[in-house]
Amino acid sequence: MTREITLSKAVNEAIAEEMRRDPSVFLIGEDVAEAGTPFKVLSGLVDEFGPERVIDTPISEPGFVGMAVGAAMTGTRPIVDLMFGDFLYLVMDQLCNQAAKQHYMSGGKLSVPMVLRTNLGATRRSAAQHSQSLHALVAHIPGLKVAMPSSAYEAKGLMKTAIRDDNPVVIFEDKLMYQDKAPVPEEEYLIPFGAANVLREGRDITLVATSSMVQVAAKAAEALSAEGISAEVIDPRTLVPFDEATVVESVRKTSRAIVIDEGHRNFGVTGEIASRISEKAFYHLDYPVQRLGAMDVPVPFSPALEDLTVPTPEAVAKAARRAVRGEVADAA
Amino acid sequence: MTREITLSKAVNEAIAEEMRRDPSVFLIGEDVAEAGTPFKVLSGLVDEFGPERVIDTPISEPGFVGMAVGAAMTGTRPIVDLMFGDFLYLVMDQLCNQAAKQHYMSGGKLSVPMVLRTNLGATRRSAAQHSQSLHALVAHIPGLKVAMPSSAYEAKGLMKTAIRDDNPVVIFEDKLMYQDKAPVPEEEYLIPFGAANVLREGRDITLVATSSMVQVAAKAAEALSAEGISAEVIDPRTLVPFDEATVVESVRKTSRAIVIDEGHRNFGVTGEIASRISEKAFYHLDYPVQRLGAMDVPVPFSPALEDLTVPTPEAVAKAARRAVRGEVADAA
Amino acid sequence: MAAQAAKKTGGSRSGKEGGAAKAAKANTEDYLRMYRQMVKIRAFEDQANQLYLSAKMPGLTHMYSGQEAVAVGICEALTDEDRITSTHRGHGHCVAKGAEFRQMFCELLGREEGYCRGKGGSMHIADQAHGNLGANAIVGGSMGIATGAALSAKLQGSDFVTVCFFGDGATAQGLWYEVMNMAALWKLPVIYACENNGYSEYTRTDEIAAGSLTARAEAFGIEAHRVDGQEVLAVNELAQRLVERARHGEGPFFVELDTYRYHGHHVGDINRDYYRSKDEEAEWKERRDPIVNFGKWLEAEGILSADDLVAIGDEIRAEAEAAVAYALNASYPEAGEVDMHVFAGVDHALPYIDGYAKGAGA
Amino acid sequence: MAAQAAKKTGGSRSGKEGGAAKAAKANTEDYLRMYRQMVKIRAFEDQANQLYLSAKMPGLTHMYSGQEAVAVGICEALTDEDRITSTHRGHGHCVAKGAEFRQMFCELLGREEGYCRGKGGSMHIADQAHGNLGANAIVGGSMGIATGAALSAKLQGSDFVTVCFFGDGATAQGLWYEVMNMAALWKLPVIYACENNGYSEYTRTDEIAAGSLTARAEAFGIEAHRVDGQEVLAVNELAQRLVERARHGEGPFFVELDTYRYHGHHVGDINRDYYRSKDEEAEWKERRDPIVNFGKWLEAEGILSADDLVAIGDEIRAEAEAAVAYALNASYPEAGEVDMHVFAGVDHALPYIDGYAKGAGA
Ligand SMILES: Cc1ncc(C[n+]2csc(CCOP(=O)(O)OP(=O)(O)O)c2C)c(N)n1
Ligand SMILES: Cc1ncc(C[n+]2csc(CCOP(=O)(O)OP(=O)(O)O)c2C)c(N)n1
Ligand SMILES: [Mg+2]
Ligand SMILES: [Mg+2]
Repeated sequence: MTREITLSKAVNEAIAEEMRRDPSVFLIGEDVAEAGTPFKVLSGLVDEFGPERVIDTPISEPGFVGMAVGAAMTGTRPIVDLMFGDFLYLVMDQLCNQAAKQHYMSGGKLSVPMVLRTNLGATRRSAAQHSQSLHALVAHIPGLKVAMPSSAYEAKGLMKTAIRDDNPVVIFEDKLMYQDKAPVPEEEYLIPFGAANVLREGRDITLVATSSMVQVAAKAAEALSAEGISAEVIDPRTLVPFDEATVVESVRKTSRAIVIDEGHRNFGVTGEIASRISEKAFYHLDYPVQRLGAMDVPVPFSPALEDLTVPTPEAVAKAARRAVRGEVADAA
Repeated sequence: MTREITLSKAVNEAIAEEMRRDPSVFLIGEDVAEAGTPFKVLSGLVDEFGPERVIDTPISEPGFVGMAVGAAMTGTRPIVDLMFGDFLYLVMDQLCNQAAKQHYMSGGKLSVPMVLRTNLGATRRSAAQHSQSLHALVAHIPGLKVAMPSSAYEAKGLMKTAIRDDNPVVIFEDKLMYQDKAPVPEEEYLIPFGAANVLREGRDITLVATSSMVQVAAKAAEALSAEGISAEVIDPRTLVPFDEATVVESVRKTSRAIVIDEGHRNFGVTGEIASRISEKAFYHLDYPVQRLGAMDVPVPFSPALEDLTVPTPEAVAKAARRAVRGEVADAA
Repeated sequence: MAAQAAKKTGGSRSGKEGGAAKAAKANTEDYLRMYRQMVKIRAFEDQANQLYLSAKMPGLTHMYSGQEAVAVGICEALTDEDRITSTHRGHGHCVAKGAEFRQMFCELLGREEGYCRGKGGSMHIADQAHGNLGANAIVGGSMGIATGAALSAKLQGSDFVTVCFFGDGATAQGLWYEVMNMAALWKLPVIYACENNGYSEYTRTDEIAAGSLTARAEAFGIEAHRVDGQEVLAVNELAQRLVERARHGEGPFFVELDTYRYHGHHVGDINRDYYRSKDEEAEWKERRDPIVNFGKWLEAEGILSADDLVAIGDEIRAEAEAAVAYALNASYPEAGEVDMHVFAGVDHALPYIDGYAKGAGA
Repeated sequence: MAAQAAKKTGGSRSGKEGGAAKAAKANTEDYLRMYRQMVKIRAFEDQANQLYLSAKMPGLTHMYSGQEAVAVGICEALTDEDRITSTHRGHGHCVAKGAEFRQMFCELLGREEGYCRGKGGSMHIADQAHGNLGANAIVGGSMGIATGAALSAKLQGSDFVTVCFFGDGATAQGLWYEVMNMAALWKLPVIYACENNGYSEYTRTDEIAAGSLTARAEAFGIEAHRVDGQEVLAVNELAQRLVERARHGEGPFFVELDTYRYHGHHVGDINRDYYRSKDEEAEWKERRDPIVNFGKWLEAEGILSADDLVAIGDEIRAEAEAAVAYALNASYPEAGEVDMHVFAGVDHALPYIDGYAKGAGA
């Protein structure tokens, strides 16, 4: 049985199911209990699991992330709620120096089965410190796995996999998508890490898109199909591990690719994916791999400016058209 | 007049000259005064400028970086010493949420003329938390400039430019290179940001290398030249801004490129540079752009393992040979 | 009135100060300005909330209503040279430090004439000309900035003082302890002003804060005070003393100000019974409103009549409405501005970062 | 001897405790083990320093010599189920918590038989089996881990206690205040043990620390104690009491232990006159050495003879030498191990991150 539920509900279900299954799983973060987070994603969990397993913290991000690391090292499985992805900067030491490296530094003796769930996405008029998409930072650090759900279905399946993983996993949810509904089975399912999803098959160009950008790419593909351009849309679902084979395979077939991600473009996720494609599908490429990321400026507050900074279906379609037509592209 | 001085001395001179020139410049960090830092880079400065301008702090990285931001916003020009690049994680909020965005968020009214100097580089047997090269993280954040000196000459010229810049600049020095000498003019000079240095001209392949990897690339080029392969070596000197034109120009000429950087390879600096090359020199490339970065593992302590994790001249030469010979490269 | 509400805390030294209840500012003009400033803040927030409710406001914003005596009592003790750092709940600090309605509303609505050309918005509003170093969307995020400004004053031999405003919830950020230590070591002219409104977002702060806030400051050797934040004269009297002392090298100081926010955590936080009661809200609004109470006192002292009070309210409300009307018609920044002001000295960031445009010093 | 050196600090409550100077552990075996453990730490460090001086040690390392009574006094009050977190100066904690010389030296020399297969080295040595959650190269970096372990104990209904070791310098990290707050709120079974050796690297800590350390903990409502860290029985007596109380839900606690490091900040810090005097070093070594003094007391009490003391020293030194010889000949990990243990459940990380190998749960 499949019903339509919101991404928010999907996350809530995933966590509830895993907390029922495994008593060592607990939630910790700011306003996660009665308030259920500002986005209400966790509403109701405290009623079922009590304040011992749904723990409201002071506004001490480094502190409670550090504590989650220690808890994870000693028999429990914390899910940490980091209210905004922008606060990652505050917890980088605990996440990247402590959590990510424990297993390796101890030669495999200690492990840190924790999930850090946070979010990304601009255009909520929340300005520069509440609109960032910072997944590139953590994807760069060995020892962390990074998941990027693009719909309610992915949000649930990836969250459950994350909670069962014995490593630190960072999950980025798209704030703008919490109320978006998608079909989600009632039966239990997990989505393995490192398995990209081909949302739509196509012949002419491959659109590789992450998280918030998957719907953008899908819309662009829809528009393009009306013009006779057949775009394949791939959602890698996880950045670490990254399903290189599926992406490369696709581009070898289509000969063209655009990578779309909501993080800043410069030194971000698109560079990695594009360069993997350019290297591994080199002899098949008819056109330089194109990249669309958030504009390389702090996110502006003004709606008039903010909307200019994120990739849109139109921008993707335009880039795709140019690529398929083979318009000369590498003039500096 | 040019004499040979160490990179350490070059940094020291740059800072001393700028502190003499501009009384608003001051130094702040742990053990910067009498101790002159653990690497002794700042030795003697406190004698000339006194403890008011060479300020020893408690072990409070977020605190003193935050204070530098506030000091920079109100009329002074701090140079912050961050003892190890690995501690960047601790100061990311102050650097990326506060310093980087002030000018933009205030519509140009506030500015943050500060320099954060820190280091990178493995193989000192310092293990996972004292050996990271984390420049990719800050290069991703709009509002920060990022300089990567590759010798004493660059270290001095880039530092002086950084101190005079009205923006937050992060400079990464290579710990392993502090005692390396290079010719440095006695006369004052500055090195502009965004101007790559072509260390060595070549016809067959372009080696783009940053910081610690510039010498590695140069050594590889030397070895290759003995085999009749002519490699061009380019040091971008700054990641932000990045001198795309010089790099692309070179690759359009040589038709092949390898990007070498000591940060982790995955989602790091090499992806950005390689994808810029692949895009902008697309029609000129004879071979997929290759990337060499630090291995995607936490830096191991054991010498037997650590040395395997960083790019070597041999690895670069090997990749170059394959590229020049055109060995089929894109098998997954 | 309640100047004696200010007390210095800590060990045996604690006790009432300034018990003589003498008015903090000796002349009528000062009272009037404080009253007007508080009314201005309230009027600003009422309009801002209206803008939200009528869906004309981009995003969310955090109302300062109820806390006016804190911002005004403190900022009236400061000069334009003195600096403040502000918070996500920052409109009050901004007005109190001298900002104009028009540019503030323009900023809240993302217009080019805003203090930050619409780029900052409510959570980053700054007013450099009056020494407001800006609101901050990171809880506690400005504690370093404020302390650094104070260091800068010391290094330059300037005598400006910096006040760091933050909430009770922000005391959970480790940064505060790091900078207090340095401020204490180096005797920096900074005053940490903690507006204790009892809540950290949707949680009572006493459920997430152990021990005592004043003791935390005192542990670093910092003189700590606690004052009724609803009494503008008490706040102002204490602020004047501490600012003066900080200016003469006797800082840093910590002040905890007991206060209350009338609205939800932000304008959208309407159904909040689950974390605080309507009775509690009513109690504060009806008995401890800083504007009403100060108005009554002014009347009792014969400084203003009831009619005067009404007239001031009307006048300022009209001003606020006019500013809103202006801002709603003001223009947005041009698209071309989107990559400007990323770097000082660089016109457009996008070509610059690709190395195709040179910037100052680079 | 000086069990009375332990005192509880804070306000009027301060004063000598356990004034009756009754021995902390009632039987000889315990004394002997404590003595031997201290000698073991010293012997380990002497060998490690020797390895550095003879250029056989990869990198640098931080000597624990001088601080032995702290690690031993505390760890002797713990079981194998109890956890500790350690620091960059961590060999002492590791030995005291039960680790073996061989695996420790192998780790310091990067050999496969080391506790961490040579991947961690001196600054990350961990010994999971004895509850040592690991050294840490980030000053203060393990404060979160220790507090989280205590939370975990509480959530699981386990009764293990966690001791968080850190230096005086580490008290400048904001993290400490964040986790103390939570530990106090939730009454977690964690003991913060601050080894105050007077120095933060090359700087006297009193030049960079304002106020009082015990007051900082007390401000969060945490009971704080200060004890002479050179007196193993005093430390142990206090530790036993606090561990017991923490186990029964009366934690958290803070303990400041006055101690001294005999060597430089690390083995390479040889010329250190510019930050501390030879006289000061001599004073501590000659008059306050924890091993010598405890040895004298054992002799005075008739528990051991002078010859016994020498014999113990010789025996342990021989053990250490043998372990070093063993480690020097032990093998390095194979090259193929370099990308193992990055992820639990994944054999080799490199193919895994590229999506070419599946790992457990993924
Ligand atoms: C570092 C950080 N954590 C969490 C938040 C989300 N947040 C915004 S305001 C707030 C509560 C702040 O409480 P307090 O400091 O008392 O200020 P008040 O809102 O009461 O004025 C929280 C948790 C944030 N903006 N920054
Ligand atoms: C976050 C961080 N900052 C700085 C350092 C460099 N460092 C290593 S040990 C040390 C001094 C620590 O002093 P203390 O905590 O008193 O420990 P001790 O060395 O005296 O045992 C410093 C500054 C570090 N490793 N981590
Ligand atoms: Mg509050
Ligand atoms: Mg110390």
